[in-house]
Amino acid sequence: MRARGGEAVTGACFKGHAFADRENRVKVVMLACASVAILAILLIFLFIFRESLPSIRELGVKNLFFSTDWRPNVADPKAGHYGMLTFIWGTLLTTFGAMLISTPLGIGAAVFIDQVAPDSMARVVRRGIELLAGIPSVVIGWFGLILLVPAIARVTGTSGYGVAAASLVLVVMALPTITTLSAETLKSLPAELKEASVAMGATRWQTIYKVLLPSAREGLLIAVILGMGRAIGETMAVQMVIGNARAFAVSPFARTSTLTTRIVTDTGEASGIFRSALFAQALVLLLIAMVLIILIRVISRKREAA
Amino acid sequence: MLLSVGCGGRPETADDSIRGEVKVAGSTTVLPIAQEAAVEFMEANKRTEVEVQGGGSSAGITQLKEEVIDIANSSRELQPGENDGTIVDHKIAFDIIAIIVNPDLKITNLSRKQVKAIFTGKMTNWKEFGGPDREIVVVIRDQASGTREVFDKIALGSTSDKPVWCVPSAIESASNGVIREIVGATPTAIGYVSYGYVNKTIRAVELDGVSPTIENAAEGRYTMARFLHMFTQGEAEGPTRSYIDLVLSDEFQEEVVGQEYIEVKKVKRQ
Amino acid sequence: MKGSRADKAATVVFWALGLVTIALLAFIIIEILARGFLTAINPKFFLGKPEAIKAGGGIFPMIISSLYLAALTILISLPIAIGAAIYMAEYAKKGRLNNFIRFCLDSLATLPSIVFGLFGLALFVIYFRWSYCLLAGAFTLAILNLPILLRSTEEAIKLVPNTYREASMCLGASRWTTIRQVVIPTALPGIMTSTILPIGRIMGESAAIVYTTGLFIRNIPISPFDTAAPLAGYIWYAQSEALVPDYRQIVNGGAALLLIIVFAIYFLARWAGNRYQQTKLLGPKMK
Amino acid sequence: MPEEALENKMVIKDLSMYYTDFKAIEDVTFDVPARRITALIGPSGCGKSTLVRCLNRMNDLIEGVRVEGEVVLDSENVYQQGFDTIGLRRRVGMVFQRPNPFPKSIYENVAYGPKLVGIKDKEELDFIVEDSLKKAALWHEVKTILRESGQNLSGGQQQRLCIARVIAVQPEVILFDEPCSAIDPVATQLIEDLMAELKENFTMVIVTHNMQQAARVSDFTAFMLVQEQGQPGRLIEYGDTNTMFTNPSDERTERYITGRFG
Repeated sequence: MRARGGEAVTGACFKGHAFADRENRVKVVMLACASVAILAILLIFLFIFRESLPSIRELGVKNLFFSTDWRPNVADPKAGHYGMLTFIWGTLLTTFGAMLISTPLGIGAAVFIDQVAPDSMARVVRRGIELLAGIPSVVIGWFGLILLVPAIARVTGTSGYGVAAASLVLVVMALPTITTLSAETLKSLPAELKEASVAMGATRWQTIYKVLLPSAREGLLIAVILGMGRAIGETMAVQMVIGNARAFAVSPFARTSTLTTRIVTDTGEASGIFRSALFAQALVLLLIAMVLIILIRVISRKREAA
Repeated sequence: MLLSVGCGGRPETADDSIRGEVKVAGSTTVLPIAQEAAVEFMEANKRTEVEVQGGGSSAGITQLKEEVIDIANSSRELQPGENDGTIVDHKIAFDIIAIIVNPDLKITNLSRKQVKAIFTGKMTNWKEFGGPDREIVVVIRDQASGTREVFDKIALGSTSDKPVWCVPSAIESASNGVIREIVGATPTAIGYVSYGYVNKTIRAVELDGVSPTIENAAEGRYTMARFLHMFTQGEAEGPTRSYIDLVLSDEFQEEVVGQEYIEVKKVKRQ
Repeated sequence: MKGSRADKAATVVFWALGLVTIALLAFIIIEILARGFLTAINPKFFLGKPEAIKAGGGIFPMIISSLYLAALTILISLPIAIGAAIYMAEYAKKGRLNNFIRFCLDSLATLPSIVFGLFGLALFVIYFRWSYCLLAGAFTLAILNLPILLRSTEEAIKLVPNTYREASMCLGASRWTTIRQVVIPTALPGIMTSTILPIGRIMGESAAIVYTTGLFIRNIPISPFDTAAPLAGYIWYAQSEALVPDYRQIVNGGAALLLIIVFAIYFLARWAGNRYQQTKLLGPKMK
Repeated sequence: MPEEALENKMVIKDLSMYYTDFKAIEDVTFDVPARRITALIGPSGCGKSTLVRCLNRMNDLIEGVRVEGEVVLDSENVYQQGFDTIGLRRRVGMVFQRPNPFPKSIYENVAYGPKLVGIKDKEELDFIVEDSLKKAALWHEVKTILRESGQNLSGGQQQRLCIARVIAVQPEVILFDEPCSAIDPVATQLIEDLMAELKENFTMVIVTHNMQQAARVSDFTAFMLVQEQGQPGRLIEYGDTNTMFTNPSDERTERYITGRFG
């Protein structure tokens, strides 16, 4: 027995270098898999930028990004005008409208889940929020189109399509993100925090308002920013209810477009510089997303430091 | 990427001699005709596959030039920039563009001037036409639409040098069907569709007292009308040729095209 | 007492906010199912061939497209996700590279799906000349889903008790042997479970696929290079083009069916997750 | 046990270990005699588990760990450049605090190690599995359920399975890291008996916080202690177990084994 064991050991020793070699090869393969994420982001940047370059070069930054003059020409793309400011504004406006509702609603629901609701009820709401997050955007868009738009039309006497309908649809998209992340943040707060406050004679509301929400500030902010990211990026649901006009929206019931809806509506028929201008809109979306990501990184670093 | 691998057979030859794939895309106005023809064609020629998609006239022409498809359906003429001399035009029908409003609006006739004022946003309230005190909701087609181009040209006086644009708040729709839907569902809406899409959910209004009918258009009284086209890259060959021949056949023109459009040969003006 | 009155009011408000979310969900589900459920479960509809312009079309090729697309996407992204997750969980050391990979993953997770769609159009459809096809959509969605899949796979791997790794190493196994023989088999049920949820997301995705897979087909796609029309994309197409007279019914039915599919996948994932948790995560059973 | 001259299987010389900047153990020196049981005792946190993991370089797996000094196995320093750690761990096996059978069958658990060195022959594997389980005093309990999951066994059985798993690779040294802390007294008794039997073939090191256990099973004992919070663990006393428990030379050892702290 001993001899065999000895043999085995020498075998293993002999194979030591082969092992090390294989180990390194495997590690390189795994690293390559992980690097797909880097590669993907670089490729996305590269291709979106490459495709938008002709329009930037041809039209100039001012006419492309800071003009509201959107008069594309499908047959002769060079003859068109491709200012996207109207749609950047549309994106900001619809997102702002959505955040106005979904922020208090989402954080409120998170407080409800974490602090107020009995366990069984909290579970129901949590599952409900997860289901809400799973509803495909075309389904929410269709819901908006057949119910929200006519309702808004009836109440306001407008066509029903427009910023308000888009914002309401976006509330449904952003709400799960904000609620889930806020609830996680609240849950991660140390229990002593609440106990200390209650021990000092604070009521539940005072504890939530004066202790819990302020201590969770950074986490809640991140939740809202990620919710915002969802709202800015949402495409189909908004496209179905916003009215697809090229007017610069000034009223909540104005029909307009967002960056995403313009892209999805026009890409199928655009070519040349027209298509390039749509890629430039995607580039703006990409940059907005990057800004949000960096913002979140800064905030979470601040939170860790604190 | 010409996918048609036909062997140059004519439609009269035996079934099996025509085989291959025909890809068709473009105008949604032409789509019903193209689709119906595809069904008949595939029934007659079992070894063929015709794939018809929408997308709009311009998209079709672009795809044809990129050789992604074999036939581009179009509801407008080729623009000067688009024709490099290799594209062949097959006129397959004549079509009317009807201006439609929601039936709730008590409006039956509009002058050409009024139409222009409404669609360009100079007049924005139905009050000015004796209607309710409500915003006019203008519904138009997307940029790739041939119908839109013809409408802009004839109704608004748009030219390629001096384009006239519809009011910015106009809702852009991807097809005739959607315009009809929105106009039908919105009490204050006005739009335009190909004649084939007119039905009871909306009302087609008269233009300068002339109603949009096949007779009026065929005889030149109703002027907002245009040919519908199938474009091919070079002369059509193989199954593509046979397919277009079927569309142009007297039988098909009479039974299908004649239902909602005007047969090509009946049109007096060019 | 003033404090207690405010407290009571706040409690009422929070209950209201919590219930609003549930009501919203219930409202959407009821409205969508009420309109489309009967159509959705009609075999003529879900097993039928779609019509381009006539009434009475079905959506069978669309369902097949969705399933095919989901399968391809998982096939492409799962090996990469597992490899990357192994790297992140087993090999990666804290440092710049690790940080940068995380940053890229976060960025991928935050980019709007329409940006992925345009990227897929530019790279796969146009640059690679694949034209609109399942594979173009699958690659696009594989990238879109990488962060989620990687995170859940990584979590499943991290749940494997560290003492398993130590025991294996102490028996003379190399790191890779340990991963292959012990870590992956132990984490596999967890990895499989965490793959279910992204399938739901793939089935519901539309913005990323309209310009990669295609929007309308009449025949079932066979090859990965065939044009396809996943259900979610087709629903959007059907309502935005309204070419068929009965498009409302088709969209109602399609939306209801999609909702049912996505929810079924969600509950399947939950069920599998619970089962997995009960059998594996409680660790070795003690008698 | 027949008297024989003591030879040292392992020699630990001036061993220090750091977690990044923190020094966990300092200048530990002692011998591990062949075919004897050496116990490492001390209050929790004194670094005894950390030390035992230095003996087969398990600490290499933790990021930021650095080791100074020598661990000599059969006259070779295991920390020398290019030393084959995989071979080392095969020669110096380990049994852990909590039983950790893989989520595989009992058979596969034991056959895992032999398979790693390429033993594929079914009969040979069968023999090794049976032999190892017998040596671990588990064979009669599991011989009919070899294909069932090792995790379905009781805690004590699982720990013996882990011992069988180690025996199957024919190590020279077996390290026990508090092997009985998670199992009941009856099972503990079984394992202690087992260790006494294994002494014939294996050199063993056992980490334990249970002084009675150290007194019962070990031949030599090393006592470790952290003087003050934040300081590294140091070896206070090393010697023959009997001597140490009856007549410790260091006052701190005496205080510990008489239960005054720890």
